[in-house]
Amino acid sequence: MSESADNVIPAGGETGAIEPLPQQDEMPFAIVDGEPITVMPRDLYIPPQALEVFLEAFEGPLDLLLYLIRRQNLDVLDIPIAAITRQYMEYIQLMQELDLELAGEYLLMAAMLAEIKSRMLLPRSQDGSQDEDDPRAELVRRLQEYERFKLAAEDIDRLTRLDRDVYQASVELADRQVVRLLPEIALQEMLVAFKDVVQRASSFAHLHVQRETLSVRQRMSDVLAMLAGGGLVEFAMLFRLEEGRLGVCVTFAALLELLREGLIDIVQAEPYAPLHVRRAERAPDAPELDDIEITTAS
Amino acid sequence: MDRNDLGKLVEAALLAHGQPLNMEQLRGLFDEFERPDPDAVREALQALARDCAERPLELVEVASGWRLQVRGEYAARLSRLWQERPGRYSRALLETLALIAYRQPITRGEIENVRGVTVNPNIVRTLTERGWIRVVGHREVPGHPELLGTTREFLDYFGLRSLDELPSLAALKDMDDVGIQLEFAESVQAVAAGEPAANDAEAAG
Amino acid sequence: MDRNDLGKLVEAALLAHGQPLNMEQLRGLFDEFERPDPDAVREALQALARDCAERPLELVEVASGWRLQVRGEYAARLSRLWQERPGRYSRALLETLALIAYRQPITRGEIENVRGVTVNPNIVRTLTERGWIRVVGHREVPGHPELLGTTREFLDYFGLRSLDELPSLAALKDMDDVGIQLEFAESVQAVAAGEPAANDAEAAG
Repeated sequence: MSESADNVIPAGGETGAIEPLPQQDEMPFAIVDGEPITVMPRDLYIPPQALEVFLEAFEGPLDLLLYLIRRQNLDVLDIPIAAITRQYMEYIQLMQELDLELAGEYLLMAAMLAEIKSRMLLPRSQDGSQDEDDPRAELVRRLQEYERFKLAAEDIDRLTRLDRDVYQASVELADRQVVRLLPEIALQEMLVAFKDVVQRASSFAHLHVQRETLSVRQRMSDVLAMLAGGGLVEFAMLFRLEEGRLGVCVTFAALLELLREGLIDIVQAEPYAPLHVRRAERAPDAPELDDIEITTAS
Repeated sequence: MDRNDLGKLVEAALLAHGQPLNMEQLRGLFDEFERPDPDAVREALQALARDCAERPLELVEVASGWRLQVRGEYAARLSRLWQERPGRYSRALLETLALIAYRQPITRGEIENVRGVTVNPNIVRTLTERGWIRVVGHREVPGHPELLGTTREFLDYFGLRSLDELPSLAALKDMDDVGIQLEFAESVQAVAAGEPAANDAEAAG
Repeated sequence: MDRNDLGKLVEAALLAHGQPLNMEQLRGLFDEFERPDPDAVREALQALARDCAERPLELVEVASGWRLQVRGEYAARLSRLWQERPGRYSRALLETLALIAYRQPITRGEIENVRGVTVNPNIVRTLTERGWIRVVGHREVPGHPELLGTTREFLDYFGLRSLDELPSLAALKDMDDVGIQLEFAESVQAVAAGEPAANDAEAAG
């Protein structure tokens, strides 16, 4: 492996690669032990055993190209396409020799580079608009675009990260309980449900309920609840004067309805004694106590 | 590392870990050459416990070490943070509730006659636990079936002052499309609603 | 509830919850009749942030609300509490994440176009499992490819309130700006060439 590396790698580091830009020689490529290195090393300055890892570290052809360009301090906007293409091809060849799984994208890029190179050889127009049809334009755009996100990825990696740079502060809560929320109902849901069930019972006409009846029905429940104890309750106690005439009427209608349904008894010990009301205690076979709902409904 | 710094590190460790830390773990935060002795750590823990007095926290020692916890007096209020998402009530429950509201007092048998299916006992239990219906009496027929009616909480929940504010069946019958129903229901709620409904929902929870 | 009590409750809630809490959640700790207005809550948060100065904590606002966190200066030491080192993410994953974050909604194909390589399905799966990205829709082109976007958890995790707080993307330069004349290009290079060694090391690493 080191052999093949030695064979191929020097090309990657050939100073020839930057011959078109001799001024680059003034710039150090690297500082090693404080000494500026101004000549490209003759090899990849990576231990051969690390070579495979190194090559695999590229995130694709754009990444590799960018590396080749940046390594030589070249501007992405003005790539010496011939030199870069040659270096690129040498890496590709190296990868193939090392039997690295070479994604098709690398070969596609190789073809693209070759095409650009050939177009660069064609004579340019003289009208000053050559930058518009610079054959490198598309490649430059892609390289720049890729580099932006390569840098953005590094930025994201540097962001303050939970569980690495900072930790969520948390403590237990003594006597913690879980509160179970109850489902909510909107009024219209219930109304729609009612309408449906009544329609299904196909008894709309018969179930016709008037507004007043509802408060009577409510009051019927209230009265029954007041009688729940089983004892006698004074008739007058069931009325609340503060409700006014309407309230009294509603209560009275409720009492009549309860009486009719056989749910209460009204008793009087003797004439002119106060009336008392209690829950009905009927013979279980009382005929009028058939299912009221059905009677009303059908 | 001075005492104050040690105290802060101990607090930081307990808060970051969120679980009890024992002496070994606390001392393990340090390399051997700088490791505080157990007494120094205990002192830092005591100082931290004192600091907690003016904060909603307390330092407790449990089987697996020391742990910072929010004091129990906050439990009731903070438990709201772990509320489970409410489910939805079934159609059968809505219909049952509606029939009880409109036709109270009513027995299960009567509800079944209208709905054409038996009433699941869970529905009646759920509605009772919710505080929306109650048994208001028994019909004096064989079996003495319970008569069900709605409660004041029911009215409060729906923002009604009385059952009168429910639309009559006739009005419901005329409401053919949902749009009208919504409009109507909203106006009923708008008129009737102070904001007791929200309170009740909370109280019920 | 006086200001001091409110402050303690807010601290207790943030610590007990162990996750960010937003204004609605903080105010939801109270029944309606006693609920503090947002300004009062914000004031309590500010006071808490000041208190944190002398403790190992800091209060930060992230996408889902406010969070109390142990300050970064303790991270190196506290990392000893966990056996596992915090995950290092590959460049491929971070680049994919960056593209989704800055270019969302974006399809895999679009990510591939920029990166020049196919997107490894494992990366998308890892990011999804982490809760950092999700499918936000489908592009109306043949195949209906999934459109990916980042989540609030992503912002929370990286301590951001919104995508606006991401570091800005490097500007694209136009070939025109540099000029085609070699001399000009040279001088730009001389100025722009910053730290070649560092670049090389990074790329190699």
